[in-house]
Amino acid sequence: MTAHSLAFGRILRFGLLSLGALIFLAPYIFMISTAGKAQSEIFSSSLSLIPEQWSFAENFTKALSRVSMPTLLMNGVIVCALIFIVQVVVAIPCAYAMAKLKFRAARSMMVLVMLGLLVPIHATALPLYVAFDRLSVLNSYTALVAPFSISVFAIFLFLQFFRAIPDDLIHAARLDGMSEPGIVARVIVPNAWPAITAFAIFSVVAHWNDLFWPLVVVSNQDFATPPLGLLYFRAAEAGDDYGALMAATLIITLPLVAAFLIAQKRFVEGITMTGLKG
Amino acid sequence: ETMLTVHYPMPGFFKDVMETISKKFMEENPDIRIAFANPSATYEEGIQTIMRQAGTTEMPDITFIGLNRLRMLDERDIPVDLGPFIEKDGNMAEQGFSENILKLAQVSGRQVGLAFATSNPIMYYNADLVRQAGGDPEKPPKTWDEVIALGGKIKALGNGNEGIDFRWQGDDWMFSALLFGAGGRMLNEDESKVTFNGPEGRKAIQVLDRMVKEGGLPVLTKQAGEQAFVAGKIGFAFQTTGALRNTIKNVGGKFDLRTAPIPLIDPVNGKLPTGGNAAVILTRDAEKQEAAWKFAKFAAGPYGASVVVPGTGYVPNNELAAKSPEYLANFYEENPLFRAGLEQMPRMIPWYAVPGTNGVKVTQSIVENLSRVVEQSATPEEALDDAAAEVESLLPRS
Amino acid sequence: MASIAAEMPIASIGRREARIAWLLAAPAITLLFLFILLPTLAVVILGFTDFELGYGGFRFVGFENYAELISDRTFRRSLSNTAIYTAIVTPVSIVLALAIAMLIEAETRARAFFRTVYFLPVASLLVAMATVWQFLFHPTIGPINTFFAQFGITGPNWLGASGTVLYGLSIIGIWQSVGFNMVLFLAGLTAIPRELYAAAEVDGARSWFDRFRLVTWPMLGPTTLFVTTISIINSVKVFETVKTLTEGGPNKASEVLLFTIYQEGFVYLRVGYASAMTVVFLAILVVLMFLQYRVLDRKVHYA
Amino acid sequence: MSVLSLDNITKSFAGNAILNGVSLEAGQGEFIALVGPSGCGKSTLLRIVAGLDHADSGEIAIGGRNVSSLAAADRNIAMVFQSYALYPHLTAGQNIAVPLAMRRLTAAQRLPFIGDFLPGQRQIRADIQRQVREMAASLKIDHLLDRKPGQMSGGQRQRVALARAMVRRPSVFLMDEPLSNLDANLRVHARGEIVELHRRAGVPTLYVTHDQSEALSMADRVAVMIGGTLLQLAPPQEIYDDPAHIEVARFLGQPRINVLETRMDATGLVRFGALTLAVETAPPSERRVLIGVRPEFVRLRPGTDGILRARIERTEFLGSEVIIHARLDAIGETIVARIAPADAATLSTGMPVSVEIEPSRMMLFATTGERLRAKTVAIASSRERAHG
Amino acid sequence: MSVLSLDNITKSFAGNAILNGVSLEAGQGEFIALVGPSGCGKSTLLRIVAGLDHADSGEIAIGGRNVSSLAAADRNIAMVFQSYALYPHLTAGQNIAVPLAMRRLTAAQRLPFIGDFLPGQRQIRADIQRQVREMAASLKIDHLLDRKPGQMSGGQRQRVALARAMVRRPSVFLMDEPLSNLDANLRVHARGEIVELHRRAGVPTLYVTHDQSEALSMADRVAVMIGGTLLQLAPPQEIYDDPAHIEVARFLGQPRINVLETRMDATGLVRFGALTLAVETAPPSERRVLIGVRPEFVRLRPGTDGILRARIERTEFLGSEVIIHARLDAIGETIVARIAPADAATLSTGMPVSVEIEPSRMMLFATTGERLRAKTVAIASSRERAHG
Ligand SMILES: Nc1ncnc2c1ncn2[C@@H]1O[C@H](COP(=O)(O)OP(=O)(O)OP(=O)(O)O)[C@@H](O)[C@H]1O
Ligand SMILES: Nc1ncnc2c1ncn2[C@@H]1O[C@H](COP(=O)(O)OP(=O)(O)OP(=O)(O)O)[C@@H](O)[C@H]1O
Ligand SMILES: [Mg+2]
Ligand SMILES: [Mg+2]
Repeated sequence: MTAHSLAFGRILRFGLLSLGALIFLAPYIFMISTAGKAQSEIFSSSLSLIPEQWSFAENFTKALSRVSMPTLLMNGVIVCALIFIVQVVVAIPCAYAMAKLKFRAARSMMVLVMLGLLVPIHATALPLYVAFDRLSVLNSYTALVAPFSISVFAIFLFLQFFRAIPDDLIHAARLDGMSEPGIVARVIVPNAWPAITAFAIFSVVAHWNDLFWPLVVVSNQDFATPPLGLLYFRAAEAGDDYGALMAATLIITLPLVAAFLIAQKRFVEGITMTGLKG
Repeated sequence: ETMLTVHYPMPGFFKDVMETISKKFMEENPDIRIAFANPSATYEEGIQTIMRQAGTTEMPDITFIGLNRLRMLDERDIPVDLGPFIEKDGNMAEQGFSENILKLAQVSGRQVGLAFATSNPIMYYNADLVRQAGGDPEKPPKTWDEVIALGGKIKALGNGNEGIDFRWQGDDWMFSALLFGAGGRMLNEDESKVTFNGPEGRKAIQVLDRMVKEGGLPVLTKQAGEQAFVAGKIGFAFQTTGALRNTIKNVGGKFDLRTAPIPLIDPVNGKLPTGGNAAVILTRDAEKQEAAWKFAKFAAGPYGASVVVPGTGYVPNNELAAKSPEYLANFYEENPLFRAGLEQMPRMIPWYAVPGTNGVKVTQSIVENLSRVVEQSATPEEALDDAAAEVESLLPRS
Repeated sequence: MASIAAEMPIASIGRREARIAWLLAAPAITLLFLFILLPTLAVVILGFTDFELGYGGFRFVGFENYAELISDRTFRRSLSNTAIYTAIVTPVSIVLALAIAMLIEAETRARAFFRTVYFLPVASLLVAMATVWQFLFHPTIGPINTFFAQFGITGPNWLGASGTVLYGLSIIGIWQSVGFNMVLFLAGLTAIPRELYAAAEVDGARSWFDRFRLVTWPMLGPTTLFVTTISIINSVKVFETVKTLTEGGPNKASEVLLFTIYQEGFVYLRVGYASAMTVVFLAILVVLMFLQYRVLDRKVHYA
Repeated sequence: MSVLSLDNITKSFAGNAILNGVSLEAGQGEFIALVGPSGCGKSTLLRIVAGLDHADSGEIAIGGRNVSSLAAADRNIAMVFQSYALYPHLTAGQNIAVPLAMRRLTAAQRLPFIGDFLPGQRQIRADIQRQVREMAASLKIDHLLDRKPGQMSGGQRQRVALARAMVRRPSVFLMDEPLSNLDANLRVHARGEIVELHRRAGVPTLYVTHDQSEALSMADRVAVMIGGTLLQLAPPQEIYDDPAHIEVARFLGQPRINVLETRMDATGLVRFGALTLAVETAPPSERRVLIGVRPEFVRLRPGTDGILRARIERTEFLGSEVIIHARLDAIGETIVARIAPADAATLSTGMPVSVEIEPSRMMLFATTGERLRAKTVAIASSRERAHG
Repeated sequence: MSVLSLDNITKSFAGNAILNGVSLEAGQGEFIALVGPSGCGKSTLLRIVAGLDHADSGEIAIGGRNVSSLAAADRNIAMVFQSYALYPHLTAGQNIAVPLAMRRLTAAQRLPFIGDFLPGQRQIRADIQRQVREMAASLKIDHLLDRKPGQMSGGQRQRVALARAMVRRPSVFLMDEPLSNLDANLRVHARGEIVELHRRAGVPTLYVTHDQSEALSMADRVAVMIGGTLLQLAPPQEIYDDPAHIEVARFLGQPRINVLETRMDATGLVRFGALTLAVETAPPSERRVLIGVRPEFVRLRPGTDGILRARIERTEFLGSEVIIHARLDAIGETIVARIAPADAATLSTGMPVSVEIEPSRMMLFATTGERLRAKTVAIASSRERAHG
């Protein structure tokens, strides 16, 4: 490996990555470009990324005025936060019990978890809808959050992570006088942050973007989540207002991208499930 | 004070319209308050929502349903029969609701709704391309033969230009336009047998076939077709007048956009299917029903029409609105593009929906067979016969 | 749960541990039953009825729905479409993700940037991005075909023609899932002991490819198994793009399982029949996963 | 009265017996080292005493009170783990404070924010802080109290773990190979510290180690466990000089004890080379026996004039001593001698040597392993051969 | 001609010098042990020799050929890693075969399915199999060839790693603490095996260890590296008995060498207690010097009549010997003695003793650490005090 071939390899690698990045970014480039174009400019025979007349202001104004963005974003934050918190609060003790305590149901739990991973919400939407209607909880945060309160993926992820936590640490905690719930709260959770961060990204991404379930259970606009807001820019029969649609999409995508940028290092670490580095 | 929950589809389209109308309505009726439920993206999703919510507390009081889906709703006994209200009113014609207009939202003689926004298929064309191809934009083609010939020439211009975009996807509306235009019917009188594979149907599907073969009709998805047309790459586009406002916006100054009535295979007896939606009352509460009836009439009435028409491109579903200068007369003077739809109003008949539970499947079956023609994977006759056979099997067994 | 716990005498430490384990797992188990098992059971039961949305009652029809499924052309079409889609998206997205992960891992600069860029599609609202894609894929004015046109190639009618629509959708599917897989692979890569690479070099693994074959690929076995599982599940669950872009068309060329189920259940409103389809769908997934684990698990876990 | 007593503890995992009736008593302030090969059940025994695992049968009493059914948290036992098991998210100070906070503060007082406003807790917290600082000072880690475990060296972590265990007065102290992660120099240093702390605390201590020099140098008594059975429990010198079982002799002593097989006749006389040993309790019949002799009691002399002759196979220089492996001509087995470098200077590989063993240092064992007490009765002057 | 030669190798990571010009020559079949405290750069040096890392400056030659610019795969070096670095997905047999397959089969022949049909490969594969089996037999792991590393014990894995390294004739053999994961008995056993294998292969070997008894007992020469500098490279006995630097003396020997500070006058005379030592090369001026004496040369006698008096602080019984820590009355420092148990019987904690040191065994070092050669000139009979 001479210095020359090394440099060549690096350039090739960097080039490949950049090319791939460009391809992956292409849709976003068009999205941003479209968000800046006047409606009459969007579809034309000549391809141009830079708008002839800058209409960002106009499209973003439309995006913000046509729907109540603050309400949508707020609902998105509330729903995602609730789902995430409940999922974590439910999954961590369960994963802890499965990973570190001896009990006979652990094996069958594992089977249930794997099965749960397979059932899409689309499949069970109808029975859930009927049940929620009977309980008169449609159109509420409860309806939006409840079906996702149990995340088998979370259990799976935490289980892997907890297995790497040394048994001795838990034994030490018991000898120090902690109860099992105390161990979960004081030892497991503080050390599971990488895994929790990793899961947070998966969970928030999925539910921030979920269109299917909110569409089913929410008819009251007060509970609409961001994807529902995008509906206001769609007019199937007559062609969409693409400029405003892209502007709105940008607005609701940006928070997630920012969140990922901030958390991405911990995220990858978390999935690595290397356990404790203390 | 009565509170009405209103549900409507396609918010990208109707949101402003609905808000304007309801604002005005509440001004005039201070004892009624309108609240909007979360709208649905399409007619289909709208119906699903209503079906799911039917009988639950979530059910809105009033909704707007695609005209071809009224039958399905009626068979499930979801809409409130408006007959008694009309009888009580007595003077519907004076309010601009002619018998013809009321009929659009009747199912087997029952008044299940009040047509709110109606449309018919028209011809959009790119005058620049027509001129380049040697046609005269001032004299748009009147027959399918002319359209196909000119389309072929436009395609021959090259440079990615296509001759025709015909919106055959999604549902059977545009097929109906060809079929009705030839004087055909979907089923026989007593709705027991398929008739769209008769001579009229054959002519209709042959026209489609020729559009592909000679007229430069490419295989495009619905959106792709619209986009290509507004980009100036397609000579003729056949679709609902309802898309007019958006098309104008999308085209901007890129080319000279014109509209004209759609050619009819039988120019004398030809009819056209009516698209659009009707206000349907769902609430079982008598007091709310009264309020809802008031709102439905207001929305479908002249004021409503004067909001809907300029904002969308739909044709006025109220005779007062079209004629009275107070409402739309001046508008049509100033906006000639909107006139094509208006001119065709006399030919509008209800968009046909087959009886039984398989209504949606029937439409899907027809669309699929049309796609075989467009993709040229089947001869028009094969496709038509297959469609007929399939639809036949989907009809309710009597 | 409480009753089970109460039956246990507090006598032994082992029992106490089991009891606490039950208590800790109880919320999860309860919710699992409520929101996954019970609804699934309801779906199984509905599969034996002729329930239609909008009509009040229903009756049990035994295996009639299943009998109808066998002769349902649409269903068979959507089965094969789903299989093709999965067969394209799963391997390609895994291979691409692995390649990208390895490139990023080897690259020292701008790692955060690349990670974010490739993950972006995962974090985006697919319904909205689909509209962008459908413009990119536009046969005449779309950027992709315009690009091809520069070289005198007439690009395919991506989403419009029944011959190419599945490939078009697959490209979107790959674009969307690569980031997810990549992140998992990145995690897997960091867990490989550096010393194994050193050993491989000393053993004479000269080329990059030798080291990959000797160390990287086998060591990523467990990760790959997990990624494959998730990828297959997600590919089989493809829905949003089909719904927004093609509606199963043209001529059923893009009918996929979940879309067909949705269509039957929510558009044709035949809930009973759709439920039967769902049961078959779930059964297929379960069998697939079972087979996969039987075949691969042994090869992959070496400890 | 013994402060910790284990009575006939048995345990099996999945049908494999891991502990076969272990009994043991530790007095106030006694330091017992538990040694044995890997997998012999040392950790399992400790875990049972701590209440982290439960015995299949047997009883554990602390201070005369049966604790078998008490949970770990209630036994007031302190344990130091091989991996230290410090809480990685807490500072050293917080780590040390945990056992005190758990016992002294109520659940409510321990709550993150609310707890700070409950009455009485401030006083207790200050008290805990003081104790933590005292403990830290006595272990010389007071300057580390604000560091997290990740920022400390192995030796520092070990002392924090010790401090956490010792900060409260436990009734029993358990340590599971607490020094095995340290390097040689630190380990020697830490031994002294542990012994010192133990002396001050005066709490009975069970100390598991696989390092025999640790066991011998630190403990009051050493317990040797092999295969789940406690073979001997005795003071270090006794266990080294006078092992009750061949496995004990084999386990302790580096290099290992030389074991040579020979034959005992029906009268209880054992001949080995020129030597005759008489077994004290006469056995029923002729049988095979084992002779054990530690390498430091084997002497090698150049030349072939000795009673036992051998040839040097390998020499290992260890700085302060030399280990020599020699093959006995008579029986073809290898005997190991430990010799001072000065004495080894005259010996080299391949050289024939005479082997001398101090008769009083020879130990006799039955083939089953039990020690056979014997006394030397005669040393023949003839050059006899050792029995095969 | 030396077979491996390192010339002035330097290396720094992020500005920290890790290796400061290390030079070393190993002859054909020579076994060199590289010892030093953790972090001193041993592994780094090995990795540089292997070509896994590259030096900042300096040259490496193997068999007279400069290999500095060769990739690891092309240097024909075999290495055993501390963690064994076995491929977990391959069986022992496959692991051992890897280096042979990599060198003997072409890239095409190694392809999974296609490779099986290419000409010539069958013959080579059979040949490789034979070699693997032979190697395995000589290390007694032939019954393990079908097991994966996860199903083997530490000792078995270590032998597989050795086999993988030795199966081909490398030009140099590198081992990075290959025994550190084994328990004491296995380790002693494995030492013998490695030495034996090395002898048979006759390849120059660099062996990194932190275990001094390993280094002293196995190596032809021992290289002591401290802080990136090679302080001494000499045969074991020389390095132990005659260290060139105080750090070398400190690093080797267990317990550690006693180091006492004293003063040297301008004439080069050092007085310690009743002893006067003369430094051979006269120094420029009066200064402080260090006296080193190994514990085995310190003798303790009950009573206070000796020249140096001390009080016993702690005794550690280690079975075959006793370590005694005594505090010197004069300077308050602790001196450690290593004594046979028989001699220790008369000594107990707290007892005042006389300390005797053999003058010829005292070593003199400058405060910078270099050895100062000295000879004894006088032993005063008066009871003088040691200098502070
Ligand atoms: N939970 C368990 N299930 C099954 N077997 C176990 C379990 N825990 C320990 N064992 C077995 O019990 C035996 C004793 O284990 P233990 O940990 O007590 O050994 P140890 O003496 O501490 O060994 P080491 O010195 O290696 O720590 C081992 O053979 C081990 O395999
Ligand atoms: N890649 C690296 N980047 C920065 N510093 C490094 C790197 N590798 C090693 N070092 C540093 O170089 C020094 C020497 O490391 P090396 O691994 O050679 O030590 P060693 O002598 O093998 O120690 P040990 O006995 O603990 O294995 C250490 O201080 C280490 O922190
Ligand atoms: Mg243990
Ligand atoms: Mg190292």
